[in-house]
Amino acid sequence: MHANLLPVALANYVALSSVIFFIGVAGVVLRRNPLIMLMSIELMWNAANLLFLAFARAWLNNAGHIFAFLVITVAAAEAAIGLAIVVIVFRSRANVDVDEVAMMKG
Amino acid sequence: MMLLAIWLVPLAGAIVNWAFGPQLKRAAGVVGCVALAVPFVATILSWSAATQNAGSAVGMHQALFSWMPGFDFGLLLDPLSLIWALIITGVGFLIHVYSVGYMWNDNAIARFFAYMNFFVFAMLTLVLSDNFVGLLVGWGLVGLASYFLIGFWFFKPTAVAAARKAFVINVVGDVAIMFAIFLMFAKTGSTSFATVFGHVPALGNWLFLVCVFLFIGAAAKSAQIPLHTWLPDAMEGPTPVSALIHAATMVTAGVYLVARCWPLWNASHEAQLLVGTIGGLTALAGALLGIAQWDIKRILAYSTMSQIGYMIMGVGVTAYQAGVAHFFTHAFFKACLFLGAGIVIHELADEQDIRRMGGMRSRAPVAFFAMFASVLAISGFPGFAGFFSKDAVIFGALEHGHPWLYVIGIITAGITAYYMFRLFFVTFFGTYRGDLDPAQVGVMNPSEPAAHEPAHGETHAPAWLMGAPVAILGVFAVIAGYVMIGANSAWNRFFAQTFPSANLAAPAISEGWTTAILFVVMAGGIAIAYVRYATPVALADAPARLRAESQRLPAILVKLFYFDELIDWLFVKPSQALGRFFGSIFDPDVIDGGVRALVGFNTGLGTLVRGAQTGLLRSYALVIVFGAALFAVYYALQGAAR
Amino acid sequence: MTVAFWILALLLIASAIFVITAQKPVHSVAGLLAHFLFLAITYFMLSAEFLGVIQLIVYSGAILMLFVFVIALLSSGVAPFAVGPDRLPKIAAPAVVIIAILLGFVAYAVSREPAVTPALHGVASGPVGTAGVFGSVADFGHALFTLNLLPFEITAFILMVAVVGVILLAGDHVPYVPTRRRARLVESDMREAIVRAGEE
Amino acid sequence: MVLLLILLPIAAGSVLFALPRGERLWSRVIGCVVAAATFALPLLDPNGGDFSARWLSRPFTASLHFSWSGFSLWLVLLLALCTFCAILATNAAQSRTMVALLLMLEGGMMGVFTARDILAFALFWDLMLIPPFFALIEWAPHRETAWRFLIYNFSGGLTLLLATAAFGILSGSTDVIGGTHQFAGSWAPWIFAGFAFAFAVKTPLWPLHTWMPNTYAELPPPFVAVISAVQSKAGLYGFIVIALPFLRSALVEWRWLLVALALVSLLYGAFVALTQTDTKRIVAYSSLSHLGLIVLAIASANPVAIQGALVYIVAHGLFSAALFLILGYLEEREETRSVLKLGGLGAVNPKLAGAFTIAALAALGLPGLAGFAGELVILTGVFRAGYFWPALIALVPIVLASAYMLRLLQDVINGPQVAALPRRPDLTVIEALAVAPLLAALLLVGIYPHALLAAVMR
Repeated sequence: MHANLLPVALANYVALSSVIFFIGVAGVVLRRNPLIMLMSIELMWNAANLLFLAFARAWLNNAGHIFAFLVITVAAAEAAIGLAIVVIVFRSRANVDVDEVAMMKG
Repeated sequence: MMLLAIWLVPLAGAIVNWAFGPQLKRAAGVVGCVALAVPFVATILSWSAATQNAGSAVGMHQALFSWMPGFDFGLLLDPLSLIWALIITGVGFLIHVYSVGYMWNDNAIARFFAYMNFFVFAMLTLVLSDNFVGLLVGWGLVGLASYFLIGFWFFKPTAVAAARKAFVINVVGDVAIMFAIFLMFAKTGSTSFATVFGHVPALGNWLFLVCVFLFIGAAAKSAQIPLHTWLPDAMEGPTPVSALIHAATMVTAGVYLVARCWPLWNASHEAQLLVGTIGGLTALAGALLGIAQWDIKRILAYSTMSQIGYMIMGVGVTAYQAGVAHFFTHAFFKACLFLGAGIVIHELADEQDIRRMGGMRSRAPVAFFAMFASVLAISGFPGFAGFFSKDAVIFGALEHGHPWLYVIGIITAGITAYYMFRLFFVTFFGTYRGDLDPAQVGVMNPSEPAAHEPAHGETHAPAWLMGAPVAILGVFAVIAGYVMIGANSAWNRFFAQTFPSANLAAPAISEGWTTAILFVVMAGGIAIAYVRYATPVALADAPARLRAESQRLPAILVKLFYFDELIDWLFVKPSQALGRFFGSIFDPDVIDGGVRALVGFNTGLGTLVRGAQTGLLRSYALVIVFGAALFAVYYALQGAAR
Repeated sequence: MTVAFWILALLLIASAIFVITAQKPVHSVAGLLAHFLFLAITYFMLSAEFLGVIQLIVYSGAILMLFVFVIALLSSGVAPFAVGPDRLPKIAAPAVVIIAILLGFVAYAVSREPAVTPALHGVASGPVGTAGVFGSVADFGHALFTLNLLPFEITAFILMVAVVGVILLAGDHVPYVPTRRRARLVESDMREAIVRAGEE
Repeated sequence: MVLLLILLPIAAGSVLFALPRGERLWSRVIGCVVAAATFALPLLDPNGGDFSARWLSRPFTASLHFSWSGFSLWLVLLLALCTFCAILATNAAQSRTMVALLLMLEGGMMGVFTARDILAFALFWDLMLIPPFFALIEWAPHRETAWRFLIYNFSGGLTLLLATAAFGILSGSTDVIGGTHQFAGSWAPWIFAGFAFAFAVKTPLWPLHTWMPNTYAELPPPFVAVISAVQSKAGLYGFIVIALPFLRSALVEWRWLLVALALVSLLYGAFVALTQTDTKRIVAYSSLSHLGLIVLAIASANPVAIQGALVYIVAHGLFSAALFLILGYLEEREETRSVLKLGGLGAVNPKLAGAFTIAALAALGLPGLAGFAGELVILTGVFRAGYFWPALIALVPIVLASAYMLRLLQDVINGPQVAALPRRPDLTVIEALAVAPLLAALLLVGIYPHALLAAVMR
């Protein structure tokens, strides 16, 4: 814990982060419920954060911390906007199946 | 100072009349007359200075300002411009006085005098300018004034059309002069008369071209064929306008231009031939067309065209003094004729067809006597003004080696005598025919009377307002030629420093014989007119004879040699067709059609790829992942290669 | 330490899978909450105690609450969602291939040792919370308010834009659907939903 | 100072949107004051007003560099004057929006005319296209007119940007306007083509003109007055300050094409104007013809012709602004734009007829008014540059101009009064004041054009 080197190999963190990230991707692609899609996006954000922090720790450079902090704020903003959109879509359609919200169809 | 006064006082008059017209009402006439009297007096006072040899050149010169780099503007009063300035302001003054009476009951009298004063200003700009650009400015502005005054009664569609026609044809002349200026500026680097005329050899091959383009300008302004068609139509304007602009001054600007550019003409034999021929042909054509007209003002218009043809012929064959002399006398007798005709027209409530006149001798005695003098003058009756100048022009043509022009001049003189006396007899002799049925005298479509509606509280102008100017002009129509008697006349001495004297061999026919031949031809013309219109038999039978003549006139004369149709077919119709083709076919179909084809291509492309836009959020996400995957694969391969 | 990491890794993966497979959004939220908790512990293990705390407060406390509120709002009284089978998009098969490739790439990356040894910028020793120690709050704060002040301020601005955007979006005015038609739609959909609920 | 010139109108325009929508008085008062201020500002300090700030260092240096001097000073003054008059003439129900857009338009164009850096020039070039687009969206009867305007002009803006970038990368700096170094090399023709396309679309030059008649016909008159009077000059200004000094060799190489297109524009516009029946379209096509003359002057690259071009640019700005404002009054009164229906206006509205007459006469090149001075000097220069036939052919449209302008003028104000037309009062004081400065300037420039040149040549 107090050593300068990582207790666990960096590669393991990379692998863990990747796996969580792809679970998030799968959630976005497979689920039709927008709320669960948003949560999957949160998973992806967090996977990225984990990687930032792991590298920061490995290199003992707190720039990664700063970045993770910024990511959290942006994620918060994104979640807020996303949820607002879900709310108004539900208001106008009483239905939140993303496959039926296809106004951007060309 | 004097020059500025001559130049600018009419402008001041125009501005005052324009700005305070509604308040001035008839006083606008006084302002207008004063604005002409002042420059007239100033011109006379400048006489001695203008004819003296000051330094290197004759005349008064005043540099004013640099208009553009290389284009300096100044005023010049030398004998040539002095003559013009005198006629413009002097005859102009008389016509202004006359106009006060003529326009007495017109509501727009202030506007009329504003335009008239503006015209005088423009004409003075033209003749006083010391360079070609200033001349061109004046040239354009007199065209504008003429446009306004022809279309003075702007509610008459015919007047409006005539004004437009006059302006457009005059612009043809303007641009021709413009092109001549390019040529001269390119070769001599200046537009001032002194510099250009000092460097005539520098023009080289372009000399003839310069002359041709200058002459196109002169022809448009002076109604020489084939650019003459606007002048008869211009008679739609009030009669004083016809007298001042379309007889005495503006239409003679072409004569002024050629006389002013004598160094160019002297150097180019081809230009002399061209201008002399056109002048002679115009004289003849105008006279022939004058035979077939019934409208009193149109007859006078064709006679103006014909007489200017003489002047142009004179200056064209380099008999400059003679050409200018004819301008000088013509200004008096033609102004007198128009103003006299104006009295007649006024008397008959705007009737202009001579078939519906007759017997005007008793109703308009001043007009009768003045016009009699003028008709004799224009016919060249010995002792009257026209005799001296016309004789000089015709003899000058022979003297300078143009026998054909000499013959044309003599023939035209005969025709002139005939149609002028026809006008005179039909109008003033016999009994009044205006109360007959128009068809009885051969008038098929009688004009609507009363161009201007009489205002309330209409009063009559004092008779002298219109009578006195006519009488004075009539006197000048008699005496104006006396300055030209003899080889060493006052006239020739006056121009001795201006025009070069040419040593010419005596021609085959002497001047005395020419006078005799002319007299015979003229007397013949008068005799025919007398037999046809003024013998007691003819007068008794006048309506029937006039009707018969109306029906028998040759078509080519009635149609005015088809010039209008020719211009229509050659220029107007093709231009309109081209405009219509460009505007409604080429623009929307060809150019925009090309653009639309491009648009169609892009929309097609869009339709092809729009299938990918399913609108399904999740497939978009998948595509993003796919893209990310491609990047990942790329970096993996990069890493593997390392 | 290693053992703890592996346990946490398993828990993280398991909770993430639960998040995306749960049928009801509320269950997903619960799974996500667990996921964030485990993640916070991981952060502590990486000497990022400030971010671990933030993770708990902001994510678990604020964002997940937002989700819960929305779920509660949308499902109050009526059948909340038109729940159907979670169809795969048409390109599911290529997607599987891609994901397989990516996972292969990850495995490949893990199997390689870093080519360069990183230069170290500080020490990880010393009591937590002391200035100059990597990962301490003081260290983080110093970095945030000196070197990275501008990005920090911009972040604040972004949050403000988000707030304004949310107010605009979720406020009374829904710009692209005429009010009356929207009311009619909602009304008819709700009636339908009630009827359907009654049938069940 | 110079920044104020650009930013003041834009800021004032933005602030005006805070006024209520139907506001009519204060928006015009503020607009006039701002426009008058932008007119006075350069006069107070004719040589000064230089602002420069480094913008880019890589891949080439560019600065936000603005100043007024010589040529741009006159365009700045013309722009301020036309904007002032246009705002004064604004009388629609939505004057607030119109005045605001006019001010923003002025600010954008001020940037174009004062930019000393080609990149800044290109930036403001695109900026100045936006207010007219919104005006078209708001007021044009056909939505596609707006899009046509935007697409044509922005495609010009795109080539301008590409050419600017290429120029900057190859010569190292775009902060060059006002200098005269020659840019040569194999890329020069392409860069010239990029600039020339943008300028030719804006001017417009045949065959890139088809956006123009519709735009001019459908924009509200105050807008057309500014667009046709000043914005169309941006292309010519670009030719003179960018293409001529830096790309002269390419210009000389391709001048035969420019001369040909200019002549076609000259004749084409004049012929079409002869047969159009919509008053605004007649003047629009006459613009095509008149501006072709200036392109001819530029293509000849003769110093005398360029002097004439400057005079004519100012002259055309003045008379086309006056004409469009007057046609606006006319449309407002008579509720039609067809010359076939109009007539006899001179008797009822003599002041309107008088103003119309002066403007139309200037447009047809009457000696003594500004248009003539420009035409004469341009053609003298073109002729001196050795273009015999083009100078001769260019005289034909002058004759045609007198024909179509008189047709327009006479069909509207002369002839018997038409019973079917409404009778409205003559020009109000404000309306007269809006055109009076333009007409006075036309007269001044016509009588003494040297003053204009003296300032530039200094």
